[in-house]
Amino acid sequence: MATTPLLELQNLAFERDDWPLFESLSIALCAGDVMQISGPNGCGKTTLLHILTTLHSPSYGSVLWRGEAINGSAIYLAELAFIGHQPGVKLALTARENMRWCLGLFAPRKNITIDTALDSAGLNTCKDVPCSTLSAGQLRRVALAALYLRDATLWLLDEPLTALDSDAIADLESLFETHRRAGGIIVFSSHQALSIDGVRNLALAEFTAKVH
Amino acid sequence: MATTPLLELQNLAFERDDWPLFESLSIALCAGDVMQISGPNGCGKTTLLHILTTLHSPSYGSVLWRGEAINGSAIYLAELAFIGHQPGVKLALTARENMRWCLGLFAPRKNITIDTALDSAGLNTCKDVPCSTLSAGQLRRVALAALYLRDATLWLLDEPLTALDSDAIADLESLFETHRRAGGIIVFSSHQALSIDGVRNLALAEFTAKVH
Amino acid sequence: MWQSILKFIQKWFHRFGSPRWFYQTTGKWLPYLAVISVGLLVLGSIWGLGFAPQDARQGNSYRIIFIHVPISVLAMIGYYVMAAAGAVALIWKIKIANMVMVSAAPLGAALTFLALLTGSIWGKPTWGTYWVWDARITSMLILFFLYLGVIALNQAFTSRDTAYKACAILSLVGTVNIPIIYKSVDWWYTLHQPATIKLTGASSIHPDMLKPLIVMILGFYCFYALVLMLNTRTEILAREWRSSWVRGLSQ
Amino acid sequence: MHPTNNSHTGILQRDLLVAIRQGSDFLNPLLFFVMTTTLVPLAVSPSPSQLAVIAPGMIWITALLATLLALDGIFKDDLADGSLLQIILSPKSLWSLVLAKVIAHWLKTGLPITLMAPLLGMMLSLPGEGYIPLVTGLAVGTACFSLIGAVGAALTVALQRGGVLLSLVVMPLYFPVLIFGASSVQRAVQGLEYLPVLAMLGAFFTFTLLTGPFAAAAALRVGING
Amino acid sequence: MHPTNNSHTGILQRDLLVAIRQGSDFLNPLLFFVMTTTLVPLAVSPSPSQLAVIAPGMIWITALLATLLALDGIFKDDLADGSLLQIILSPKSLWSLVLAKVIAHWLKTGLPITLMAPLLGMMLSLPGEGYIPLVTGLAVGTACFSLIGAVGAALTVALQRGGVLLSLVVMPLYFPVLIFGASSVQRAVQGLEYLPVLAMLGAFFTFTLLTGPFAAAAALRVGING
Ligand code: HEM
Ligand SMILES: Nc1ncnc2c1ncn2[C@@H]1O[C@H](COP(=O)(O)OP(=O)(O)OP(=O)(O)O)[C@@H](O)[C@H]1O
Ligand SMILES: Nc1ncnc2c1ncn2[C@@H]1O[C@H](COP(=O)(O)OP(=O)(O)OP(=O)(O)O)[C@@H](O)[C@H]1O
Ligand SMILES: [Mg+2]
Ligand SMILES: [Mg+2]
Repeated sequence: MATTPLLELQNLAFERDDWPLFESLSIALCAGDVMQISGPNGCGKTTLLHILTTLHSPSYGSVLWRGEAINGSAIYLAELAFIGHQPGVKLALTARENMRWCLGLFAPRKNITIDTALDSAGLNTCKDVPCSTLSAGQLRRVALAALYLRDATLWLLDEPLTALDSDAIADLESLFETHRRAGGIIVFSSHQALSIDGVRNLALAEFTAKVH
Repeated sequence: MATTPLLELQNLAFERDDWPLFESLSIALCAGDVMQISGPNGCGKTTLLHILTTLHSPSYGSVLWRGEAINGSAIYLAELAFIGHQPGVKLALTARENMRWCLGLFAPRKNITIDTALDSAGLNTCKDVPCSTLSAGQLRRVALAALYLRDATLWLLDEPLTALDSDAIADLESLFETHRRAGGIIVFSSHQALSIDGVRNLALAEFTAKVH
Repeated sequence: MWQSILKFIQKWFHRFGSPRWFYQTTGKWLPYLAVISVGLLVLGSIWGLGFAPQDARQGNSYRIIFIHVPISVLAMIGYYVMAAAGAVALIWKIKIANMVMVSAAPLGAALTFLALLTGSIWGKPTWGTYWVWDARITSMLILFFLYLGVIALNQAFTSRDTAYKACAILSLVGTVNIPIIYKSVDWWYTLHQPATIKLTGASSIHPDMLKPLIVMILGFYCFYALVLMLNTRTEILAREWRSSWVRGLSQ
Repeated sequence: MHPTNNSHTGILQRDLLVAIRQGSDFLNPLLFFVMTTTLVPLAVSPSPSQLAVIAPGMIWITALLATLLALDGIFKDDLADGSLLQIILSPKSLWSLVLAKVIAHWLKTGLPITLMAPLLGMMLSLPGEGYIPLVTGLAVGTACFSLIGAVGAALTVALQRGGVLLSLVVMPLYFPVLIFGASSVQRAVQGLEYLPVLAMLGAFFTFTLLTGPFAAAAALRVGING
Repeated sequence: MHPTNNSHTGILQRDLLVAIRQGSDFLNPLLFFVMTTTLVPLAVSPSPSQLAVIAPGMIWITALLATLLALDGIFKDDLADGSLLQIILSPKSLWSLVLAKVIAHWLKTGLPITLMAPLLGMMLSLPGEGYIPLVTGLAVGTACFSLIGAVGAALTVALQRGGVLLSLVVMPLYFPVLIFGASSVQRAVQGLEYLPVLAMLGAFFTFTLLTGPFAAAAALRVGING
């Protein structure tokens, strides 16, 4: 495995309206790393993920990707896949149509079709019904199907296990394994532990700013 | 523990637009029972809970409460507390103001104030900030605080563990214990197992209609 | 040489950009500014109301000019003050500029409202009605809406930082559009111009009326600066209350 | 202070509190009302004599649209955050909770519009005789708008893009109110008897008040199922 | 078919597909347009000569409001389901994706309104000379409304009750379009030269087209933070 870090967080701090949330956060992730952000409710996991997507900017410190500071440039975004709390799925469209739209925005993996991606996500029976008729877990699966489809190195996932049943969690774990073997990086937040080996843990509460 | 069932599901079936979801579901719950509805995504857990709240009506069969069919009458509603996927919290208001509103709609427990309910839910530091500034887990805690506050016998909870950290889950478990000891009934859906004893399990997939 | 000048400007900007520096410096200016503006306003009022000659056509009712005209002028300039502050805030990311911008909005809206009010009051004796759809009046009304948009937007956000950026963008978009709006309203009015109403230009004004008017205009300028500073100081305290220097103030 | 007594004031209070927090809730329908009225001279003609003729109708149309626009959120906001389910599952009678929400809506839209109307009348050169029927008519008429609108808002609450669909559902029901309201002002301006017209408006209001909340409560139970 | 080439048509396609699925998306602004115009004879006066005078202005005001009403959802729907974040995080240039959404909005509102306008002109007794400037003016003018409106919609996207706030923010910017548009029709009806006025509208459109998508993209990045 490569030893030069791909993603580096350098002395990162975030304050919202001058109210500090976390500080002095430094981490380096190499190809093949899987990191779980854990910590009590409200410690800033979602905020940290948003910073990594460039949706928020850090108050101090910087985030480097391949040695360069990230700044919403297309180069970084092209390597990034983010799935947040909201699934990002149009309820009026079918799962297949949603995936087609996803391909309009992002580069696809080689050798994969929308059909196989949806099958892998366990949606074989409901590819062509409007997503408004899907259950909470099925909707999350549609969102996660994008991970099978897209060609991205860095995955940022905010509580990806929400609403998933045990089969879907097992599928996701094996997907994580495949991605790390291919040299990808996964950063995800969750309150549940995954049953894959070598997951690095970032206990965010340790970096909570002292003033708080 | 009482042996006469309080809540009875008799040969319940539900079909949506003539498409059957589950059928022949018969269960009886007595005071002190805790039942977890489990099953794969899309098997109908949310739908079943909505039927128990009277938001949907079953296609066949009936639900009895204290021996009488439920039908949205105030008597049944007064004993019911439902927390669904959406927390039911006004983002523009503070946690305290939301609880005050809750008291306007439902009867409160004796010997409890809004303050202690919020403290018990682990919100002591953020009672008076607008809920729009709370994190996903904190928002769920505000919703769950209603359980400390309200005087209801039957709790219907749809994936109550979503977004909760381990402390909050432990709190919830001890709240469940207290409620069952006081003779309450809890029906909840979840993909995670709780660490309390004697939880009855309803594997909903077993009742999936054969046509499906 | 150019670089050192640029550096100097930058350094000055950033020093000026510190809310603390702004608060402490303006604190020293406030008393002087207050004395000057009150002095000018009192002088101008006495001069204008008591000693300036009567207007040949309008009698004494014209004397509202001494309030109406300065306020109208400031109301328009106020928008550019706000937009310029917004631009500075967006480009150089200077905190204090944001605070000036959001403090200028309600002040400008209040002035615009007063311009509309004094104009209406003046309109009754002059035109026999409180309101006509004249080009200048209509533009003023639209300006009022532009101000209200910024104020409402500022209030709607919970995050102060986001509110600042949003207001800055809106006031810049507004600035680009103001000339277009004014031109189109002018053009619209010339199309429909009803013959009954005539707004004469300021050129017809008698020099004895002009002098107190200039004093009043200067007085209002100082007054504007004074109120803007006070507003900004309040905004600073509201925003920075956690910082140690603000806490130190109350002790 | 047993909660049974205060559930309606509870909802009313909460809705008004939310409105105050969001600040813009009171101001916005009002500003929409004022701004749309401003469009009229610009798009039609600035001549006072021409404006005076169309003033009653235009003010009424604008008041209607301002109320309509604010109507979309009356239940939808509560559905989105889940609190509508709690309201429906409350043991209190649903129609009275709905009525509380309608009253809150009127206090946020109808009342400020009514109070602002004389100013707009002035700006559109409405003759002096028109002001009394304008204000009384609007007070009653906007209340009708809120009551009728609640039924439409309840029916469309779970629909994705309910806003414009809502207009479609309630607009036909708004026609009588608009006709009575506008013509009472026109008659007053022309020096004709206008009280009978206002009386009809009042009768319509009474009818709406007596049936509206029940209809809206029933519609709500249907509407939440999408 | 490399995806770099089709991302804009991708968004356009999706938005139109959603609109077709929801059915009401195309129909609603149009129906609002028709219905509000119908209010005019009811509230103002049914006399054809009087209607003819106010017809150009009223049609333009109604078109403005119909576009405005449909504007609220242009980004908000995407924010609610999370797909707006995906759009912002796409490596494609944001302004071009925003432009695609604006075009979809215009196809859903401005275009049907433009095509419907002659019918409403007829209903309001608009003289024959007015139709050509009415249709060309509306085609360009509604496009301006969509472009300017996108900036306001982007700024208010994360706000609770953005709808009416949005009107407040964009309405002042709509005034020039309304003035040019309505008066070109009026001039045509009066037998005056109207092409220069339409040319001014065209110039304004070009300016808006060149700046609008960039402003909207910047506003969107700010607006999503609530
Ligand atoms: C753009 C903002 C405005 C500016 C810069 C402005 C400035 C002036 C000036 C310089 C005069 C005196 C010149 C003269 O004697 O004609 C004047 C007169 C007047 N203004 Fe304004 N004004 C503005 C807005 C308004 C508004 C909004 C109203 C009414 C609501 C109004 C009503 C009047 C009246 C009634 C007069 C006297 C007209 C006359 O002498 O015939 N003005 N204004
Ligand atoms: N509004 C609807 N219209 C049509 N079908 C629906 C609708 N809502 C849900 N369904 C279908 O009903 C089935 C049951 O949905 P439900 O939400 O009850 O599942 P669930 O057990 O709660 O799943 P999950 O674990 O994912 O939350 C699903 O197959 C879903 O596709
Ligand atoms: N829009 C906002 N404005 C102000 N404060 C906010 C906002 N969003 C979040 N916060 C605060 O920032 C802190 C971190 O929130 P964040 O959502 O990152 O937490 P989290 O670690 O993801 O929590 P959870 O496990 O509950 O999802 C919380 O204390 C929250 O109250
Ligand atoms: Mg989170
Ligand atoms: Mg479910």
